[in-house]
Formats: sequence, C-alpha cells, structure tokens
Amino acid sequence: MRLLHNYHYAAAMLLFCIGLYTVIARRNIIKKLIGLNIMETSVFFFYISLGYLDGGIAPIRTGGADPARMVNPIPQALILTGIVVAVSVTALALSLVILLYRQYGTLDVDRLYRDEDGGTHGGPSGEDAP
Amino acid sequence: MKNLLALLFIIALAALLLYVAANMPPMGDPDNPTATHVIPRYLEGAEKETHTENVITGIILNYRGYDTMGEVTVIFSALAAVLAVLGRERRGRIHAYVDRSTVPSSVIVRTMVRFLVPLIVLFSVYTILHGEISPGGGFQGGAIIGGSMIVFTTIFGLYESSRRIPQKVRFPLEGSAVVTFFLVGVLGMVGGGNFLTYAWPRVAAGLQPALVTWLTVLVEIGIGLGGAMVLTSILFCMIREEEEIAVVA
Amino acid sequence: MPDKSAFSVIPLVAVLLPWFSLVVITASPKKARGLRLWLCALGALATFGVVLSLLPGILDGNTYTIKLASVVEGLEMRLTVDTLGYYFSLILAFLWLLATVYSISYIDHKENRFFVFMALCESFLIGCAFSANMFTYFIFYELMTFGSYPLIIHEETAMARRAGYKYLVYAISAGTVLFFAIVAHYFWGDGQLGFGSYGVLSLEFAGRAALMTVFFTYLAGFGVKAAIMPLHGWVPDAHPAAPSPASALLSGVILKAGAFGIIRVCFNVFGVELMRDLKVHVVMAVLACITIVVASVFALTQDNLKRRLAYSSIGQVSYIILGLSMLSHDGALGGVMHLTHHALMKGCLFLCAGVILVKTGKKNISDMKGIGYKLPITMICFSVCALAMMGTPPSVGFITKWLLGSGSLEAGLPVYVIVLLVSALLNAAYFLPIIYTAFFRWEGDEAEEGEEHHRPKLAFGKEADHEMVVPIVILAALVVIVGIWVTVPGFPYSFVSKVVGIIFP
Amino acid sequence: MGTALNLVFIALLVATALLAVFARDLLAAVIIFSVYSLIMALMWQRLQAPDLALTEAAVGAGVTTVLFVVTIFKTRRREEEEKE
Amino acid sequence: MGAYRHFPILMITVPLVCAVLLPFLGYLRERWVPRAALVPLSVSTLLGLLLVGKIPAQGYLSYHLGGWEPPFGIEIRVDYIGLFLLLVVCGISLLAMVFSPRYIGKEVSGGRLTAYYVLFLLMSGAMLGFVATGDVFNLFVFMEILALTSYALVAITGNRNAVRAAFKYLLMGAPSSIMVLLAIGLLYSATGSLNMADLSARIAESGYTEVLVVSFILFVIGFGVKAALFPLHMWLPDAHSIAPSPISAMLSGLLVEVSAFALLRLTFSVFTAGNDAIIGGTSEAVSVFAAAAVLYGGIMAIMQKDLKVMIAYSTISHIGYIFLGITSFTKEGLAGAMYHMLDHGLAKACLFLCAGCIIYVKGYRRIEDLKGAWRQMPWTCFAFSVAAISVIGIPPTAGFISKFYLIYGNFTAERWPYALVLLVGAILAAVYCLRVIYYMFFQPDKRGAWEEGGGDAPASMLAPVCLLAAGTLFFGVFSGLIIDSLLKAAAFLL
Repeated sequence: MRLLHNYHYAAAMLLFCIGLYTVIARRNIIKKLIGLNIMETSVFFFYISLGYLDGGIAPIRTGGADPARMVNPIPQALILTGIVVAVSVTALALSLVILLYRQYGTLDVDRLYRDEDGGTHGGPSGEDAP
Repeated sequence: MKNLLALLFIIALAALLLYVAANMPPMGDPDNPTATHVIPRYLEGAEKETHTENVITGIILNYRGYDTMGEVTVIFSALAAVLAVLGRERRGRIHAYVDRSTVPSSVIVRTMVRFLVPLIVLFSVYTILHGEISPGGGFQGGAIIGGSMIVFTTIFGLYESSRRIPQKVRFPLEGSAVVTFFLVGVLGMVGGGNFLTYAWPRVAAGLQPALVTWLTVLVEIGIGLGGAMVLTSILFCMIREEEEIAVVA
Repeated sequence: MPDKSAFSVIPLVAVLLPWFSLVVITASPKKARGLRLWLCALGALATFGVVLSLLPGILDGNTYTIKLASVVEGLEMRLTVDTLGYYFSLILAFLWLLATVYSISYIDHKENRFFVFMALCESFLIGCAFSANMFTYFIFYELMTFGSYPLIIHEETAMARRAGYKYLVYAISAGTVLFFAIVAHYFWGDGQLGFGSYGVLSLEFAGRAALMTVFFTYLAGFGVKAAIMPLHGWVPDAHPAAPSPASALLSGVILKAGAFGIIRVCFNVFGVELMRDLKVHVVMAVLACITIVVASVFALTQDNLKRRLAYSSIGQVSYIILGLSMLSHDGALGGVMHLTHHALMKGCLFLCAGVILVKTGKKNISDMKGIGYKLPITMICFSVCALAMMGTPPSVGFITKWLLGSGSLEAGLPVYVIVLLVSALLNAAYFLPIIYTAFFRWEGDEAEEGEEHHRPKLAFGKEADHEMVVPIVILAALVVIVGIWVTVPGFPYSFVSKVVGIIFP
Repeated sequence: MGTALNLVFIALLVATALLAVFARDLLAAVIIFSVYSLIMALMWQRLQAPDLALTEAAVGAGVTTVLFVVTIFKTRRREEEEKE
Repeated sequence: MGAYRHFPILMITVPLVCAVLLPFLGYLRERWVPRAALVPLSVSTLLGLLLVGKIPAQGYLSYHLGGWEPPFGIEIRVDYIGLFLLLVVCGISLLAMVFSPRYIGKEVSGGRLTAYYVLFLLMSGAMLGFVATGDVFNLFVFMEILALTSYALVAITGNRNAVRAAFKYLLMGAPSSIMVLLAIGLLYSATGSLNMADLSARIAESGYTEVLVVSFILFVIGFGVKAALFPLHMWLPDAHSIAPSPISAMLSGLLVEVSAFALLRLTFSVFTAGNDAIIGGTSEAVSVFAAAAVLYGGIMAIMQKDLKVMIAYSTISHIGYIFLGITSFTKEGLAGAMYHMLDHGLAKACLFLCAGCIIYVKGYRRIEDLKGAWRQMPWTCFAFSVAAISVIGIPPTAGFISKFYLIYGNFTAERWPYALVLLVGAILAAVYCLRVIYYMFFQPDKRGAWEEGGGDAPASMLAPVCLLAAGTLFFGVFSGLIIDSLLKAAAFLL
C-alpha cells in the first residue's frame, strides 16, 4: 500500500488541510494566520520529504561524503526561499492586524466585515458629498 | 452552516490530496523522477562548479541564484510593506511597552543576556561565512542576528536596543542583499558571462575558483546583513508604541 | 467586383471631409454663429462635390479602392467605391447637404453639438457606403449608431430621452446580433468577409443550417435599423422626438443604412442563387408584406404628423426588402431604386413637417386645418410628395410601384401586386386626409356650410426662411423630375440597372 | 525504529497543530505553534535537512512566534466569544 | 547574439534595484522621488521596445541565468507573447506612475510617500519577472513579491476600509500562494524538473497522471484566486475599488491579467494543450466558471452605485473573457485572449485613472454624481467614453478586435454556448458603460455640482489617461501590426 509507505506525504497533506480549515472556518484572525503558517510549514514538510532518500545523508560534501547517498538538495534550496516568503507574509499580515485592531477594536472577522456594504462606498477620500 | 460547508470542502480536499499521496512515487526510492533527473549533476558537480561543499549553498547562490535574488527582494518588499502599513519610527524617539514592563528583569537575566548576545552574533557570523561548507548561510545567520535582537529587546527594552542598532545603521543596510546580488549579476555580465555568472569567462581559468569563492562570500555577507537588518527593522516597527502612526479613521 | 479597380484616395477624402465641420466648430469664435454653420454647410457641399467627382468614372464601370488598415488576411478595413456603394453615397451626401442647410435656421439651441454629430454621422455613413467588406461596414455602421444618438436626443425633453434610450437598446442588441453574424460569416465563409458580384458564400464551405443562421442573424441585425416589423419599435418614438432635419435623415438615410446592409447581404454576400437555394427569400417576403400592411394600418391611427410619417417609413423601407425578396430583375431594380426614391420623398415630407412645427407649433394633424393657406409652398411640396408616396404618376413613387409590380409578375407571384395595391390604398388613406385638412378645411369652417369667403388667402412669400424652403422645393422638384426622366445618367436607374443587370442577366 | 520515531513525531505534529488551532487563549496557541515549529525542525533534521532545520528553528519558532506575540500584546489575548 | 540578450534580465532587475535604492533618495530629497521613480520604468520600457523585432513570432529568446543551461539553472524565456505582455506591463506601469504624484500626494500621508513608490517599482519589476520567467519555482517567488506589494499598496492609505480590504485580499491570496507552492511540489515530484520547457517533455513521459491532474487543479485554484476567476473573486471588488486609483489601475489592468497569463503559460507550455488526460476535465470546469464570471460580473456591475466598484466588477467579467479564450484551445481564441489582455489593460487602467481624476478634482465616487460632468471635465469624460467603448467592444477600438477573435475562437472550437455568453457579456457591458457615459454627457446637472471652466484634472494626470484612451483606439485601428504575429505565436504554442 503506497499510502502507508508515503506516510510523510499523507501527514503533510493532513496538516495542510488542518491549516486550510483554520483559515476558512476560524473567526479569529490571529488563528487564521496561525492556520496559514501551519499550511505553509506542511508544504515545506512535503517538499523535504520529497527530497528524502532511504538511508541518505545531508548534501554536504565535507569530508568526501558519497554523492550517491545524498538526499535531494533542490527541495531544501527551494524551501529556504519558501520560509523567507512565509515569514514576510506573516509580518505583513500581522502589521495589518495591528492596524485593523486599532481601527475596529476586534479580531473577529464576522464583526470586522459586518458593515461591509456601508463601508465599501466610503473610500479613501471619505465622504463624497461636496 | 458555513463551518459545515468549510468542513465538507476540506474533507473533499483531504480525500483528493491523500489520493495523490497514495499515487505519488514511493518516498525515498532512488529511482524516483526527483532522484534521477537533475540531481546527479548537482551532487557530483557542485563542488567543482560552484566551489561550495554544501551543495544547498551552491544551489541557492549559484545554480538558482536568481531565485535567491527574488527571495531577498521578497523580504525587502515585506519591510517596505510593513513600513507602508505602520510607518517608520522617527529617529531617536522610539519606545515600546517592553520599556515600561512592570516586571523588572532580574540581574541574573540581564547579565546572562549581556553575555549571550555577543556570542549569538558571533555564531551568526560563523553561520554566514561558513555557509558554503557547513549547514547555514546568509539568511540563517541573519535570522539568528534578528533572534539575538529579540532577546536583547525583551530584556533591555526597545530604547536600548535601538540605540545599539540605530536607524541610521539599519537604513542603508536593509537593501544590501538586493544591491549585492545586482552588482554581482552585472559584474557577471561585464565579465563576459550572463547575469549572475560567477566564473567570469574573461578571467583566466586559474583565477576562477578564487573568484567564485569570493563572490559567493560577498553575496552571503550581503544576504546576512540585509536579512538581519530587515528582520530587526520589521520587529522594531511592530513592537514600538503607536503614537506616531497616523490613524485615518 | 468589376475588373477596372484603381487605387484612389478620394473615398478616404470623402469619408474624412465631414470632419472639416468639427474643426470649424471648435476653431471658430463662439459668436459668429452664422459663419460657423454656413461653413459646416460648405463642408457638406464639399463632400457632395467630392462624391460627385467620382460620377463619370463610376458610370464607366470603374471602382476605386483604398486600404485603411489590415488586421489579418481577409479581415481588413478597406474602402472601395463600386456602383452600388456609390449609388447610396450619392443620395446620402445630397440629402445631407440639404438637411444641413435646412438645419441652419431650424436648430435653435446647442447647434454646435448638433452640427458636429451631423457631420460625424455623414462621415460614418459614407464609410458604410464605401465599405469593401462586411468588417468595414460593421465598424462604420456601429459608429454611425452612436453618432446618431445625440441627434435623436437633441431636444433633451423627457420624450427625446426615452426615445434615445429605446434607440440605444435596440441598436446595441442589433449590434451584438450583427457581431455574431459577422463572426459566423467569417467562420463559415472560409475567412472571407468581402463582397462578390455574385455572392461569396456557398454550400461548399458550410451546411445549410449554418448559412441560414448567418443569413437570419444578418437579417435581424440590419432589420432593426431597416425597421422590419417585429424589430421596428424604436422608429415611431425616435422620429417625432428628433428635430425635423434629423428625422428626415433618420428616415431618409439611416434606416436605409440597414436596408443597404440587407442589399449587400443579398447581392454580394449570399448571391441570388444561394438565396433561392436556401429559400430564405420566402421569409423575407413574408416579413416585408406584413410590415408593409401593418405599418400602414398603424399609420392610419396616428394623429401626430411625424409619428404617422414614421410608420409610413417603416412600411416604405420594406418595399426595398420586398423587392429584394422577389429575386427577379424588375423586383430588385424597383427595390433598390426605392432606396433613393423614398429618401427624396420622405426627406421632403419630414422637412415640411419641420416647417409646420417651427411656423405654427402644431404637431397633430387634427390641428392643421387651413395650414395650406399659411404655408402654401410647403404644403404644395408636401402634397406632391404625398401623392408620389401613393404611387401617382409622374413621380418616383410610381416608378417603384410599377417596377415592383412587374417584378412580382416576373417572379410569378401576383400576390405581391395585391399587397402593393393594398398598401397604395392605405397610403392614400393616411395621406389624403392631411392634404384635405390642410387645404380644404379651415378654422370655423364647420359653423356654417358654404361660407367660402371665410377661406383664408394663400400667403406666398411669408413662409419660413429660405434655408428651409429651398431644400423642400428642390426635393419636391426632384421627386417629379426623377420620376419623369428616369434614365438620365446620375439618376438612380443608371446605377441600379447596371448592378441588377449583372446579377439578373 | 526510525519509522516508529517518525510516527511519533508526526502524531505530535498533528496534535500540536490541532491544539494550536483550537486553543482559546491566543498566546497559548502561539506558543503551541512555536512548539509545532520546533518539532517540525527536528523532523527535518531527521530527514537530512540540517540547513532547513536551522532556519526553521530560527525563523519559524523564533521570529514568527515573536511577531505573533508582539501582535497579541498589541491587540487582545483571548478569542472573542461566539455571539449570535 | 548581441547585447540585447541581456535586455530581459535588465528590464526585470533595474526596477527592483532602483526600488531598493529609492529610500536613499527619499532620505535626501523626498520631492525628487516621484520623478526618480519614472527612470527605471522608462529604462525597462526602452529595453523592451528595443527587443521588438528581435524575437520572431515562432521562436523565443532564452537567457540562462548564471550561465547554467536550463534544467540546471533558471531560464528566462521571452517568446513573442511574453514580450507582448512585457511591453503592456511596462507601458501601463509607466503611465500609472506618471499619473501617481498628484493623486497620491493627496491621498497618502507624508511618511508613506516613498514607501508607495518603492512598492510600486517592486510590483512592476516583479510583474516583469513573473511574465518572463521560464521556471515554475521562480514564478512562485515573483508571485509572492507581487502579492506582498499589492496587499500593502491596497492598504497604503491607512484608511480603515482600505486596511480591511487589503486584509481580505491577503486572507484569500496567501492560501492561494501556498496552493501554488504545493502544486509546484507535486509537479516536481512527478517529473523531477522545474524548468518549464523541460517539464513539458518530462510530463509527456511521466507515468504519474493522477499527481499531475491534481497539480493542475491546484494551479488553477491558486492562480484563479490571483486572477479573480469567478467563485474565487470575493476579494477583488473591495481591493480594486478602495485602493488608490493608480493602484486600482495596476491591479485591474495588469496584475489580474498577468496571473491569467501565468495560467496560460502553464497550460500551454508545461501541461501542453493536447494533453486531455491531465487538463481536459479541469479546463472544462474553468470554461464553465469563466462563463459564469462573464455573466455574474456584468450583472453585478450593472447593479453598482459606486463608479470604482462597477469597474472592478467589470474586471471580473473580463477575466472570464480571457479564460474563455484560453480554454477554447484554438489559435484564434488564444490570440484573442492575448489581445484582450492588451485591450483590457489599457481600457481598465484608463477607466480607473479617469475615476481617479474625478475623485481628485471633485471627490465624487457615485455614478449619480457624474451627471453633467462633461462640462467641467471634458477630457476625462472623453477618455472615459473611449475606454468604455473599448470595454463594450464597439469598433474601432481594440476591444472589438479582441472580442471578435475570442468569439471566433469559440466558434472554431464549436463551443456555441460560450460564444453566446461572450455576446451577452458585451450587452451587459454596454448597459453598465453606457449608463455612465449617458450620465456624463447627456444628463442635466441639476445640483449644479459641475461648473463649466471649473478646471479638469491637472495635465500630469490627464496625459496618461488620454494616452491610454488613444492607445485603445490605436490598437483597434492598427491591430494588424500585432494580431497577425499573435496568431502565429499562438499556433506555435499549440
């Protein structure tokens, strides 16, 4: 059974779904962002499992290590970028949260987006009547 | 109701993804497409071609250097974005709630931190410079410096730590990673190769290994400094008190 | 296309010349109203002159062509002056000249906007007339649609706005259908949108259903402008709402742009053989007959003069459709010639209605008692044209009816003759009361029988400005002259006989 | 042995993820999330990715967590009650 | 190979580096920042124009970064279609940048001015990189720069609605990015490669069809959110209408299209169009959603009272057009979709900038307030009308040409219902666009809100607006210059 063999992948997919569920269904925006991070980490986990080789060693050739036994370095290189991206998005999201909380006094999306219909028309220049 | 729908959607997605996981190439098998296609050349040739023993560093900085240039641009964008949202602090006037913490930290903690932070910074410098041989590299080192700043800030307060790394130091260094990459890239073009070519064709073959090594180190330093400063700036920006931030209600 | 085809910039000049008015209006000082407007009229005259300058060449059988832009092979913007297109452009430029002159004294507010859009419309319509393929035709046709919108709402009354809105809704829907037709044509016509002397589509490239789709989408698309019956809804609203010169042009030319499109589709896209093969002409004929009869009946019930004229136009334009659907030499000849004939007659009628409106402020026929004495020249011209509409010889209306009747006999379908006769009767029924009211009734005539001395005197010379009267007289004169000397070169017969002669040898 | 350890790690990962998602105290959730990141880093070390383990420990467990904590201090610590 | 082979990479990196250097200038002389920010974009545009003619319609320019040949290093691959879109991006960014200073000076408070220009340049550079890259992971990296900068730019005014809209955008955008990352991982696991050209060869011989199918689905969902494909569009009306107008123009005119282009690139260059087993079902579903988008966007746009929200919904509708063209899998449909990207970019940018002019001069946002606007702002209203006519697809604007080819492509593929949907979309567009034009020109100004001679927008704002409007006309009349080559290039892609 391939799924049992690929249990790393399965675990990554499961974590991905937990994260996505949090993003979609939880109402607290900090929770949503935690869910986002869980999603991201799970995908990184998936990538790293992808590069794994049975009985492999880290891809560092110090001391004449055997290249044939090394794990795949490409996913690791990609994920390094991925982690940076993740922390960047998180930082931006959290600063938006700080600003939102100051302006709305809530972290609950339902309350945040409640008066949306009235809000859309305000816009940058505020009231439009001359 | 909404939650139920979300749950149903997630269950469907989970089923789909697990189905994929069951149909993917077996993990760890040396005959996988991932293990047979591009990899062998990297593993065999990295040491000769990029002069780094750590293959990952070779890939990050050399084979896929362009990605990393994108990466440092991402983190610079994050800084620009955070600053655009929260606004940059004014020079010299920076405070945060940690400065007014009601629980004064004990002398032991203060001493330990005073003692530890230089060590952490030293470790990060090692991580940056030694990246092509051992695990680590520019960004990891930068993140560790950022971590050290966090520790310092939580104990001594934002005012103290922003005196240690004042804005006029951070400000020019925030973009150093992108600029370094660009310079190295353009030098590669001037040297007769393509953008980001480290081994310039116009240089004698004997000099090329040294050139590649030095350029790699240069880029590592650029990434490390840039990453550290960006993370610190983001942290300071988020942690400081908000009387400066324009509230447009 | 005929053999002798030469490159020439004149078509482009003719299309661009009306823009002269735009320049004049924006450039000249605000106060010099007369100067500005007369310069606009001069622009229209120059356009007519340019169009006229092509006459000898066209009569020799030449064509002139110029390529404007090309999208890909088979999809290009090209202006080509062939006999049919020239025929349309001539009457168009002529009528436009008269209407522009007429407008100078008719339009009393926002004349800048009106003249600019008049000129733009003329430009686009000449573009339509000179189009070398359906693609170009469609582009100019759509532009013309939007250019004519400001003309309709010029009065800016609530009624005008409503009419304009209705017009836009109809026109845009029609444009979309037409767009579909063009894409379908391009698709099933093997990537060709050009006009051929015997049609370009054939059953080789596409099935019957496909070709019928193309035909009926074209018919529906152009049918809105040509006011074929279920699609005529905007016409009776737009005509009364628009200023009279604009109504004259709407009825005389813009409706004809739709009819002209149908002529192009029948002659140059499908060709007579293919139409006969597909039997689409039967549908056309049925629609045309219904339109002719029903529109005339509706016209009877209208009291508003311009509204009655509008319904009359709906019926008359369908003469063209009917003539085409006969697929016979005389029928086609009569139908296509009716394009000009009707433009002359209806243009004159609407201009007369304009004079009545300006001088007496009367819109409804029942209020027009004795008006023929106040405005004798106008009402005489009106009567001439109205009689011509009924088909009284010697007039252009008679020529049309004669040819159509002959065509229906040629096609072996005498039932059309009955339709024509019924239509003529109904025409008489709705035009004669107007003439009667104008000349044989006057205020207070019902009080006592036989008190003829109360009849007002004919008041010649005290009518409207010359700018308004002269075009009316010219048109009325032409209605008779063209009806007598039919075969003079430059009159409709000289062109149409050539076109039809090729198709029905 | 290896597989069993992996499974234990994975079970811990799922458990911490669920705890982080369902904890009502936001600060607790964030701290649990940093534990999750640390376990992830260990897992990656087991998968022969030392570079990433280092990065995740520094960034995922360190910087990200601090950013979250800062935000929570600046906003509120508890989730708002469900209100219909 | 002359020096021009370096041009694509310079086009991409010059704006990025200048963005990084811009804060220094802001530190020294803040007043110079807006003008200085024009320089890198002009350079990129110039380099792009110099590339015209160097790339044949049926070939491409491949640039190996670091000198590593493709499967090993990253490749920048500029084919004819790519160059076309690069030029569109450069041109519209440049014009939006020219538009910015006056407008932004009014809406954005002082300290953030430099940040605005930095983010703007980063966004433009990232778009260029996103379009030009030939590597799927690189695609992701540039997508993230784009995403980050666009979130921040939506929120840049600091207005509470703006922050909320930006956060909504982020909440949908960030998970979609992760989905793209997962999709790239699945793709990599089945093929072992990241280079697009190499991938398409490896996919053909890969046995892991299920993995590829799901990978494609995730790509579609991920980029679908970025491109605001119908059921995933919820963020768009808020973000596009609340952002400052030049940013709305960038988001609506470029960002959305660039995302659609990425999907096009993946569909044709990576998963290869004929591969029904992998993309067949998904592309059918995309067609259905795109058709729904055309209708939904049009109907919603008709119902709006706010000008910018209306334009934003119109964007949703037009994204549907582009996807209907792509999924027709014919060269005509594809060329139509590409041409529509040009046309829609020009027209939407123009509409949003016109809305910006109106907001700048009068502060009006509601459509009702536009009654009689013509008296005071003739140029703006005129440009708006031209762009709106292009949105409807009336000749002789570029919108007509693209719509013609989109419908023709769906004809060729014998997808009658979709051709019909496109026509209905045109009618809907006519309804919502003509209403605005009608208000502007033909409705009396009862409130006396607009005064004749009250002054149109300043010249630095009018110039880009009028250029964009003229562009829609120019590319409508002289479409022959481009569409022929686009058809060839599309045939090459198939």
